[in-house]
Amino acid sequence: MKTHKAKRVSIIIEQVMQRRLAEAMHSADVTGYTVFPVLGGSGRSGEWSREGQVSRAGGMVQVVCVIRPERLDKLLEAAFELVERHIGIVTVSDVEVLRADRF
Amino acid sequence: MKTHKAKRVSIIIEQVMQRRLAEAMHSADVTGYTVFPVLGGSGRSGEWSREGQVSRAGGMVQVVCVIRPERLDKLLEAAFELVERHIGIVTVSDVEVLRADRF
Amino acid sequence: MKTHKAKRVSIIIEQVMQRRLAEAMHSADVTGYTVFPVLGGSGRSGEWSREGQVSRAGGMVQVVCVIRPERLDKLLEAAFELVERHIGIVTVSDVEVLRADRF
Amino acid sequence: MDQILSLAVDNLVSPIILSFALGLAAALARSDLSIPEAVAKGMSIYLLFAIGFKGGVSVSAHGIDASLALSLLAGILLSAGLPFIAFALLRVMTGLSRLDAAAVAAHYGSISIVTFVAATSVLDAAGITFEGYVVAVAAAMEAPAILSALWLVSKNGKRESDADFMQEILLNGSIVLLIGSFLIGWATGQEGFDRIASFIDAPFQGVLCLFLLDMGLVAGRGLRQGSGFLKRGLVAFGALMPLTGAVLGLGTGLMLGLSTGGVALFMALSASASYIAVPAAMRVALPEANPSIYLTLSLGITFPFNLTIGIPLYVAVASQITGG
Amino acid sequence: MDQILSLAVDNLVSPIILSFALGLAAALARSDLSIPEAVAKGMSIYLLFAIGFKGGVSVSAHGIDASLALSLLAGILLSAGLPFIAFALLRVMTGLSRLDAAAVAAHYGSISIVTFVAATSVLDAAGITFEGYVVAVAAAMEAPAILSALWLVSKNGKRESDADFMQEILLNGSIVLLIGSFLIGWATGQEGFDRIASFIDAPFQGVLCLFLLDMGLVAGRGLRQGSGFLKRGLVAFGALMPLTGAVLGLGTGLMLGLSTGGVALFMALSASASYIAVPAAMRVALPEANPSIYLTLSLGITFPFNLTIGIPLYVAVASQITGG
Amino acid sequence: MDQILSLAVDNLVSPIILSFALGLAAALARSDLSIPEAVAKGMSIYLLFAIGFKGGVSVSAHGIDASLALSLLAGILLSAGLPFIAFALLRVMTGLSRLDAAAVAAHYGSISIVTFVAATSVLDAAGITFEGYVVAVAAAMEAPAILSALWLVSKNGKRESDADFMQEILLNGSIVLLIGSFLIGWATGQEGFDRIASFIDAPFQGVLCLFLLDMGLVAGRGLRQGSGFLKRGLVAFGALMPLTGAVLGLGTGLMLGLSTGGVALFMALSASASYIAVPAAMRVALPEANPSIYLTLSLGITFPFNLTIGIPLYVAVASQITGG
Ligand SMILES: Nc1ncnc2c1ncn2[C@@H]1O[C@H](COP(=O)(O)O)[C@@H](O)[C@H]1O
Ligand SMILES: Nc1ncnc2c1ncn2[C@@H]1O[C@H](COP(=O)(O)O)[C@@H](O)[C@H]1O
Ligand SMILES: Nc1ncnc2c1ncn2[C@@H]1O[C@H](COP(=O)(O)O)[C@@H](O)[C@H]1O
Ligand code: NA
Ligand code: NA
Ligand code: NA
Repeated sequence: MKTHKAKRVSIIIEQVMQRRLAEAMHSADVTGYTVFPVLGGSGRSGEWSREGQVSRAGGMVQVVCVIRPERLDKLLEAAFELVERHIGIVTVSDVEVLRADRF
Repeated sequence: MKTHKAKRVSIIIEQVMQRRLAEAMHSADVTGYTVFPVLGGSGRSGEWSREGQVSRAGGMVQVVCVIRPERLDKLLEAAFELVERHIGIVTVSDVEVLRADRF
Repeated sequence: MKTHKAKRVSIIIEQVMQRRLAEAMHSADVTGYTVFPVLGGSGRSGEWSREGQVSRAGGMVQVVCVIRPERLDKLLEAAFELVERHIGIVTVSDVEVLRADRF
Repeated sequence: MDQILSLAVDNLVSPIILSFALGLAAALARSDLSIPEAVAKGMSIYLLFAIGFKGGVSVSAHGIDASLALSLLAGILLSAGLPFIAFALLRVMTGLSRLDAAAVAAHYGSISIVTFVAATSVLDAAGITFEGYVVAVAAAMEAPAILSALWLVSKNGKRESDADFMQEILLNGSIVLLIGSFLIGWATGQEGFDRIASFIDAPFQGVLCLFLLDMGLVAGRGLRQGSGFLKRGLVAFGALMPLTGAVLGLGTGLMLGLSTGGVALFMALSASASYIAVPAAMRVALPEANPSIYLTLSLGITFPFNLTIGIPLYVAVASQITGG
Repeated sequence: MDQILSLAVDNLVSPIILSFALGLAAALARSDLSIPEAVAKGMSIYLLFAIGFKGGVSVSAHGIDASLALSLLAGILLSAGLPFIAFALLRVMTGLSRLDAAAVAAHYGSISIVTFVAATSVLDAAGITFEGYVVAVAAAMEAPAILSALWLVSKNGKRESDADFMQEILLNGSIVLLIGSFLIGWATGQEGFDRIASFIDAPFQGVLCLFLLDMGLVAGRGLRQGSGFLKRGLVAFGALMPLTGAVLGLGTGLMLGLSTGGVALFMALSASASYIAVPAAMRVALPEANPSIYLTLSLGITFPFNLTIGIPLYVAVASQITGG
Repeated sequence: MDQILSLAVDNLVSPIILSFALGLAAALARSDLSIPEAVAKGMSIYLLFAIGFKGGVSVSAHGIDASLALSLLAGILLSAGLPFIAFALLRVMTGLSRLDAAAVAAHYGSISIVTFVAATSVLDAAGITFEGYVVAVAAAMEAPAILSALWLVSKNGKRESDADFMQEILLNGSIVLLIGSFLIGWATGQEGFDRIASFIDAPFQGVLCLFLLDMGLVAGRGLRQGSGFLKRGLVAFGALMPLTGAVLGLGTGLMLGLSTGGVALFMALSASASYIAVPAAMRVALPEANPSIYLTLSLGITFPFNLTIGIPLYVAVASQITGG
């Protein structure tokens, strides 16, 4: 089947920042994304898990955004501003999508 | 370590359609997949979130399927039929897998 | 924006093995990873789903680890030992990350 | 009239309604208050189990008369028939497409079990009894409306109507739980009830409060996001259609010779609109219909309307007419 | 005999059993009825806490005699010993491999706490008392069977048996909660009980109903998926093994000089098969064993068998023999 | 002194405290016992709703006097002022940076609603009444401390302090639920209470037990992971600061002319440290502050301190001084 090149951006960020990230993405004209739950993890700031965490306020989520390659930079800049001061991991990968008109 | 090329197909689809997608995949001889929960998202049909959604019946899931490259097309065709009329995002990416005999 | 090459390793493994996998990763000096919940799936051992499963003890999780390319092999070896005897799917893909110093 | 007013006021300052109002206000003010999905689903399972069980126990106590079968039949006919009226009204009052109108119509033929539960709780508080088997009628009214709506748009090419889909809507979790617990209550009777009364009876009102708090939160969020769809015609429909349904429910209840409480519940069932089973079925069978329209209308307009104004009105009218 | 029959019939039309049957039927009919995982886990925590607490309160009221220590020891020996019998039976009656047979055997040495809870609820309904500390015996019986099963296949190369694994099975959540709430009940006694009785006592039966509804759903789904594994020999084992266990439990209970209720509970514990702690341990330690076999057998055959036929039988036999 | 001791001992062997201890011990021993997040959140919603509702009912019964407004004002001032004292103590007693010290200080100005609930339950058990509106004071004390802490570090460049953030901390779920249910209780009064008493009153103590079990588990895990941060100075602060807060709460309560129970609750509120609302706000506004420090301190040291030693002490002192 015919597929089209796109970029998949994954941003793992604290749940308390999710609304702000959504707003930043909207300002960058990115209106398509999906939010996934995160159970736990480990990083420079140690280990945590959703059930075991001291404050349940402290969980993270993963926001995944599939986007046309030419719009990537604008999204990364919007995300970077938030991720800079806050905990967060941003990865970008190449994907193919079925219907290009959607992105 | 020795790895083998494969394709990773991700299908984000409404939860009510999950059983039908599984059936379509079985008819396409795809029997290996994993289903991930989705918390929320945004798209052309607006924003939604699992806790905030008007009907909890309306959530989405992500079905991820790792498959040999030569079987990709058959899977995409099976998925496309469902995704065509229904909300859904299909992405394909290249991955390496450890044990090729499994796929 | 400037990005850096990295590898994304995804390991789908039984929940009961998660602690052991974390320990194996720590021994391989991999301290950054994120754990995602899994709702269900299908494979050679049949279909299962979190709500429908006979024993709730039997669920799976996905551990995702973003890592510098040169450290990939050490991680795969550590993971393989566990995945070998146990149910599990390991995939590796190329990603770009924003801040290389984090990985 | 006085009675209606006093019932309405009593109803409005009850913990149940105020909890709904609290949720609504919190969501409209964008508070982050939320009830976990699993807990909300757990409460709805509790409410379905308890209401079904109590209906069954009541049937085991009073026995069944011929009207059980007739009531079930009448419920099925109401559920199947109301979508046609709703569809006609929508085509006249609003600019909805045939597809969207059919999808909305399905919701109004089907029922909202929380509206039903709230109505029984108003009846209980007023000391008005009702036929226990009305809970089985509620279950019977869930699905037929879906088929009517699909028939309304069946010219539109191929539609989902295979055996699989039928099984899905008929063996829907809430139907199974309602009928199942009704049968369990019937089989175990008063003795069974006594064993679990302190679980299914004593905390019932309180659980209903928290459940309605969640309904308020969800309705408020829906209104915030979907208010763009609420043209004047639609809002008017959202209040007119329950009243229309209630009149038909009244006629049916009277024809069946039900008690005051039974008539009031028939009114409430006919007046109520589904927001769980039917939306899910619509996403499968009519995915092109816009969910924001039917959800916002059902949950944001008709549910609050029934909860605050409708139910006390139906109870008052039923009392007046049956002289109960 | 009459007593057995009447107990069995009473048992079968209780809300508890019928709730289980409802869940089973719903799952077999492919209804989408389901109870959220978090709610099911919450209910199991409630049941463990309540049953442990009540056991402790009962010990604080009646004091302990020498038989507490003896009972604990006997329970551990039963749990460790039953897997050998189960393993031998499986090798004779079925074509299971050593590995699968050992994994199944572990389940039958260990216990099902819901079976235990259901048995106490039958005893309560029949007005038969029991030693409060049997709940501690239940906790003590959870883990030893796992070690026996691992020993049975220990020739099979290297096995998980490190300190980590031991700690994992001994500090398993349900053991800790059962023992912990038992100690809390013991420490706070009747006064503590009075403070929380309307939480842990009054709604207990009702929560048990909903929990068994979920068990029925899960067992039904397991049967649907795993019925391919249920060869005739395995099904026969699933009914024969609990009876064998019950006979050993009976002998042990009598030797310990327990009350009628205590003996019946020893029978139920020995007869029951684990479906939470042991499966998890098997996935870690014997991952090559097929989970569909042990789960389907334990949850799909033995649990319903004990719930419907086993428990009333054990209570009747214990009453008969102890003359209680 | 005797009274203090006996209260303290009574308090320590209550099911509530022992449940917390069980959770703490289980987590420290690395048991896998855990309560699902959704269930824990459901219980906290239940507790907030019940405590708010009961406060409102009490106000509807006793009416309000001038001191309601004064108490609210005093609460706000306490919450805003305590962070300055905490900040000064931290800078003297510990080596924390300004940023970390400010973040910790915010927690100690704000309140822990579970500490408040535990204190009311000790008062109830001792038969000591209190002003119902103190629950509204608790809600009012949640947020001001956050602003003080932000002010303390406001020189540090640009800080989140936009309208959005203000709305977020003021319409925080627990504040909205507490105030909302307080108003519902007030509006529906004794009649409303009677309708849902068997839900919000009867099982309250039991739910509190399970909730504290979860708090123990979470505190234990926090201590295990965060104990590295607990230098001697910090631990001392974790016990000294609640006592300091309690003294100020005592003075305020006396000045307001509150009853014995009211004074004790003002002490408990001032002594308690937030572990839900403030940490979330700190992650947004002061992300560079180390969460392990404030969470471990608040949940691992101060919460257990208040639960075991603090509350009985505050109640005893309040009784002594007010002659209650
Ligand atoms: N290398 C990594 N791969 C995947 N996830 C990571 C990685 N590093 C950090 N994370 C995630 O980001 C969270 C915060 O990381 P950190 O700021 O390093 O403590 C962790 O708890 C993980 O969930
Ligand atoms: N560009 C995108 N990237 C990731 N997820 C998307 C994207 N567009 C849509 N989605 C997901 O698909 C759902 C439906 O999209 P839509 O049909 O555009 O409303 C959204 O709620 C998102 O969860
Ligand atoms: N090809 C695949 N793609 C994605 N997930 C898979 C695949 N095969 C297996 N899985 C996942 O791994 C689990 C165990 O697989 P198996 O050992 O083949 O039964 C399944 O239940 C799925 O969740
Ligand atoms: Na209707
Ligand atoms: Na056993
Ligand atoms: Na404070």
